Amino acid sequence: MDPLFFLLFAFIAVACGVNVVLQKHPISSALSLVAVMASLAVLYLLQGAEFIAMAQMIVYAGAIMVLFIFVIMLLNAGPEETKGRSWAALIFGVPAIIGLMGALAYFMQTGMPELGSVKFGDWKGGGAYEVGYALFTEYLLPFEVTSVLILIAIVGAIVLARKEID
Amino acid sequence: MDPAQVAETLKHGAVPTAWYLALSAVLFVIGVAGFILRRNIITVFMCIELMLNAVNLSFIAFAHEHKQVAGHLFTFFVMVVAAAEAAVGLAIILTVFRNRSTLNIDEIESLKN
Amino acid sequence: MEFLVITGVKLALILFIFMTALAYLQWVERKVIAHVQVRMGPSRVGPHGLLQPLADVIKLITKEGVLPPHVNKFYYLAAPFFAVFMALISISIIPFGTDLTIPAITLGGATYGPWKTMMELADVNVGVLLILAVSSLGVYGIALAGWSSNNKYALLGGLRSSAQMISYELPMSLAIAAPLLTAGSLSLRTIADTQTGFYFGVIPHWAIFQFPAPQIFSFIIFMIAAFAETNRIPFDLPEAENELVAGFHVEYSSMSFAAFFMAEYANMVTVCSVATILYLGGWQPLFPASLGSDLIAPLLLAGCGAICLYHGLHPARPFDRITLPVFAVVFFGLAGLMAFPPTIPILMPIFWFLAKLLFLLFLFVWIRATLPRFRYDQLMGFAWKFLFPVALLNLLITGFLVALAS
Amino acid sequence: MFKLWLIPLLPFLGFLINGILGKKLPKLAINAVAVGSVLASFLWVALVVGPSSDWGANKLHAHYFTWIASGNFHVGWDFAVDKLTMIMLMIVTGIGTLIHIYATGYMDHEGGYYRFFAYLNLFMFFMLNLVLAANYLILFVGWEGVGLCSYLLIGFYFHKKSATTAGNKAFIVNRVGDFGFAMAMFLIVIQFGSLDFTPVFTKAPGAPVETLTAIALLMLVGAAGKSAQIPLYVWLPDAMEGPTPVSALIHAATMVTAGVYMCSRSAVIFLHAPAAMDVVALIGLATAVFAATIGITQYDIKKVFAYSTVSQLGYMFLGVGVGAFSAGIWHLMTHAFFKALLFLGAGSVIHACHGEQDMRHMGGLKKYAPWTCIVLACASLAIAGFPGTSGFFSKDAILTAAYEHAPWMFWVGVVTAGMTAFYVWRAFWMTFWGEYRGHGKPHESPMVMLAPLMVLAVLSLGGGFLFNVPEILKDMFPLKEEIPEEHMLMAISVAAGLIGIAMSWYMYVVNQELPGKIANALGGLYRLVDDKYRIDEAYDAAIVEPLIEGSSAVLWKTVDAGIIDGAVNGVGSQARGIGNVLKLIQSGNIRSYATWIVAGSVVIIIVMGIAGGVR
Repeated sequence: MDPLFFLLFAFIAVACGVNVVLQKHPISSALSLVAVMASLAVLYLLQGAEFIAMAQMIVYAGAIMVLFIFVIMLLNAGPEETKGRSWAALIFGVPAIIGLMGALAYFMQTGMPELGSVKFGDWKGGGAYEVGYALFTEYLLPFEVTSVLILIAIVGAIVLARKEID
Repeated sequence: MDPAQVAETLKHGAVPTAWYLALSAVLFVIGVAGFILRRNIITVFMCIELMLNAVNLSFIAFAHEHKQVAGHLFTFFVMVVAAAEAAVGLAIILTVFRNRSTLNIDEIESLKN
Repeated sequence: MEFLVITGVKLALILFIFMTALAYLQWVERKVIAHVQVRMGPSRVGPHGLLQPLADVIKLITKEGVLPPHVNKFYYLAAPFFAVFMALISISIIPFGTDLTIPAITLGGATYGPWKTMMELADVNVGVLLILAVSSLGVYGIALAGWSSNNKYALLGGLRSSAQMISYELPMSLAIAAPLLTAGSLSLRTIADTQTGFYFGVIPHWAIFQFPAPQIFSFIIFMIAAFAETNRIPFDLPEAENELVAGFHVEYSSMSFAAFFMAEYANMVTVCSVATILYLGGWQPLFPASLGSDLIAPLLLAGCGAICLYHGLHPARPFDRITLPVFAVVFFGLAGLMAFPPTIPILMPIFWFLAKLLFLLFLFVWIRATLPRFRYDQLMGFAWKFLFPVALLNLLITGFLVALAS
Repeated sequence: MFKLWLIPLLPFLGFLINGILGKKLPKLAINAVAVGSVLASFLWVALVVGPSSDWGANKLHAHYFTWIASGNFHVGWDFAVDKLTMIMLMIVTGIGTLIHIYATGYMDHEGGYYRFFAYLNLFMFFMLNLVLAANYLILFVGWEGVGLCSYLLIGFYFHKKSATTAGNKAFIVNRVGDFGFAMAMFLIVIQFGSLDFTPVFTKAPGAPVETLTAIALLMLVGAAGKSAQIPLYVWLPDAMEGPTPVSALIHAATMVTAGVYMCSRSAVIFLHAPAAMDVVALIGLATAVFAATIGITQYDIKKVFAYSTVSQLGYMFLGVGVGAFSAGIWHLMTHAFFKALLFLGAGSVIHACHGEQDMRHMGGLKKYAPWTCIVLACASLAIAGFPGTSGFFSKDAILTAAYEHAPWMFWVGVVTAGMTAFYVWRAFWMTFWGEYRGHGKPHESPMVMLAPLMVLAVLSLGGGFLFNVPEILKDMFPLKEEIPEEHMLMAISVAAGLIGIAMSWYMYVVNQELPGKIANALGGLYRLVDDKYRIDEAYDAAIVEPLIEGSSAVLWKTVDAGIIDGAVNGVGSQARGIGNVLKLIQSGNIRSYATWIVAGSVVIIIVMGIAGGVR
């Protein structure tokens, strides 16, 4: 059962990921990205990360991407124009990307130590209880710091986005 | 890892962790490609999110590999950072659009020299 | 195999009942509003307009679906079904009652069963989070509809709804978090089970009464946020007729138009069921069976039957002579079923669950018939300046009390 | 589980509510929150923790979370309650409640009402932390916190220059003491590898005596700073700039006694460092005499009581120094009763005289403010050690212990007792007898102020009978056996007290020219004492001026302006120069940046892979 699910959702993830890059219209890219996130959430579930999967849906798909779509609708951003294509990025970029891919592939083949396997339900350490417990005991300080970070982000966003009074 | 082992794993209805890592690598590279090739600033931003997601996947995979919840927490923190980043980044995009009325990343190069 | 069969059966049942219920919810709403406004409401199609929903459905299906030229076709067509899809997912994890055992049956010597199953499609142990996730995805349908219609009113509607839904997610989640603290679980079934029992044998252990932290405020906050999440009056800014012709679904017609309505009603049912489970003790009766809570259902139904019978014998309209006795018979039959000992343990939980659910749904309709609409800045200010802090405070106090009681 | 965290938390919640919302709340709500929170924690202490923790050897200990964990050195947020803590808890919360109630009346017409009560609650929070602490670090947190609150409250009338300077003075002088305390903690960590009381005190007997002496002396520095002992006492008299309830709560009853508490908490360390003990005793004795002499000459009623506080604290240190810890704690408690009462009474007097603090403009108040007169009489009797009053028992216990340690200490103590009785009663006569010399018409204080005074009066009269501290603490600090001269000593000290009272009666009621004559006769000596031995001026000349000069001359002009700024500017110009070159590769095109990043990461991956870094 597991390999089936993995292959299915991995395929969806990759296909939609490619779609994010290929689509000309931001909205299409955004929705494909939502699809990627959803399928990743399923993959998290397969690995027993219930809480994170749900958080992925709520935070990423439910909040962040909605924000993206909101902004796209607000700016009424049309499809990206293809004129004035800067060749520099292509000439240097494509080789760089291919190089990155090759390097990753090669070293994952050779350098990766022997890893185990994932079967649904063979590890139940990712429930809300465990995550919450770890979060509020040994990771308490980082957690608080992130809350401060969020606060800073909120203030910054407001300052940036509000109209200059003059 | 050698094919025989993979076949063995699959026969037990399990998936090799390495596959998850490979998937995350692929997604990451896709994100990089988008980041380099796209010119709509919003799309570029989305590609960053895609890269973050890819990294998250590998975090989760390693968490499962070592049977520790720490990886989940890193993912959690990445999400928080992503949320903050999205808030500020989109605010910046709004301001940029308001001041320059363009979303094309190539036309925004005031930092030149 | 058996699992698949049972799940399939449950799926079919729930889908059928649910769809019908949605259609009739529309009827109920129209009736109630009509009576609030001292009108008769739908009364032509069938007795008391009981066949009105059927007529509506037929009309909507047979109507020609207009595809405006200026829309973005793919998203325009996808949006309504996305909305319905998201609305229907969350119903699949809502438990309607305790688990159910179907006794074994023998066919031609071979014995099948007995089958034991839960009264929901899936008991997810992060159910509440799933509900939140799905409801937070629901916004896409509306936003996309608004954007793809390529129409300024629709766009405004979509923008409003996405902003509004994001804003009201927060107080809603905070309000939900408080009862979770007392229940100590994320599985809806477990949460409902923690609310069994009675104080002094009378007051039920429902979360709104529960020691140490009664969740009455969190319940109110949740309901307010629920109104906003489902885009119902007084928060139906996205479809405010008098400002934006019909908001995000201006351009829609026929089935896709109906889809949005189905989505809205399905969402209503979902949030009301969640409220029932989180705060009103799910299928736990209002007072213990020792005080005769099992008699409520039959008496109620029998009463309805009696009323129908009476009016049938003294008809106000000619066809009442035929219709009302039929209803009376139906009601009496149901009452008998409710009073029939073997079925009581199966039917009682469902009855109580449905009673609470219907009460909350009635609340929705009632408020729609009563309250005017917010102004948009008021809406946002209310969410961020009042509801959010209050929910936060409630959560803090709850945590403090729980820590104190532990 | 007794939920010890609740005790400090309640005042803290009060602080939060009053501090955040106080501006909007009505006075009644502020009172309810402020008094209610403290009262609640008092009730929790008295009704829940007090009875339920059996007074055996086993003490309540609660670990909440690990605050600092580095290597094998852990400091947790731990609270512990034993009998000593219990006594302190009762004193702090009980008297705190009374004074809060009093303050609602006293501060009624003041501005910044909510601010005052917020600070007061914050002080309660820190003080309870200090008392409940189960290790030195948490104690230090409370220690610093009360210092902060004291600073805030001394400078409460921030529009008065003198108040703010007094606040600064208190804060700075306390820093000196805290420095000593911090050093002591470092030594403890080095020696014992932990800051928790239990392991430290169990290991202490085995430790080298020099280390223990050093630790004890450094602690003494800290204690001297907090408890206003020579040479760091100078801040306390100025601290009287604060509102009177503050003087009563912080600078008489609770905070200033923290030093005594700390010393007796660390009794084990002190007991194994005899030299340090002697230093403690000497400093205590010196402070007692010294402050008493100053007290005789003061005319500001609050100043008188301030110096008397200093001298009484000297007594406590004397007790601690001669090894009679329980006696010290006992005096701490009784002193908390009668000195709080004295200050609150003084507050009531000042209230009666429309803010007048100079005793030369008072007098004859006994017919205007009879209740205040009565309660103040009780307090003065108690501090004079009149037989049967609370002060009598504790002071006698200390003096007896001092006699066993070294008779001359006893005699000095007796003289001091006489002086104490003299100046307190001098203040009493000057305030309540004779004719009213002030302006306006004095009036009695409202009931809300008088009620706490009466409670305190009862306590300061009967406190000695009610709580026999040495008896309670006898399994922590073993009782001393009776000595034959006991009763004789008692008689002597009582006699000294009575003589003091009588002399003050003669000089300030019967023959009122006498004091002037004596002053003229003493001449220079009198003037010296009158302006407090010019200690402040000496400190200014010796420490403050040089510091200011030195810092402005050396630190500012040479180090800061010359070296640091020079370095910074140099770096800046260098960076600009380099930047001018480097900026040429800045295309400003984000995607090219991205390309660079990717290329770099590729290189890194390859290098790591070849170096086998992935493994």
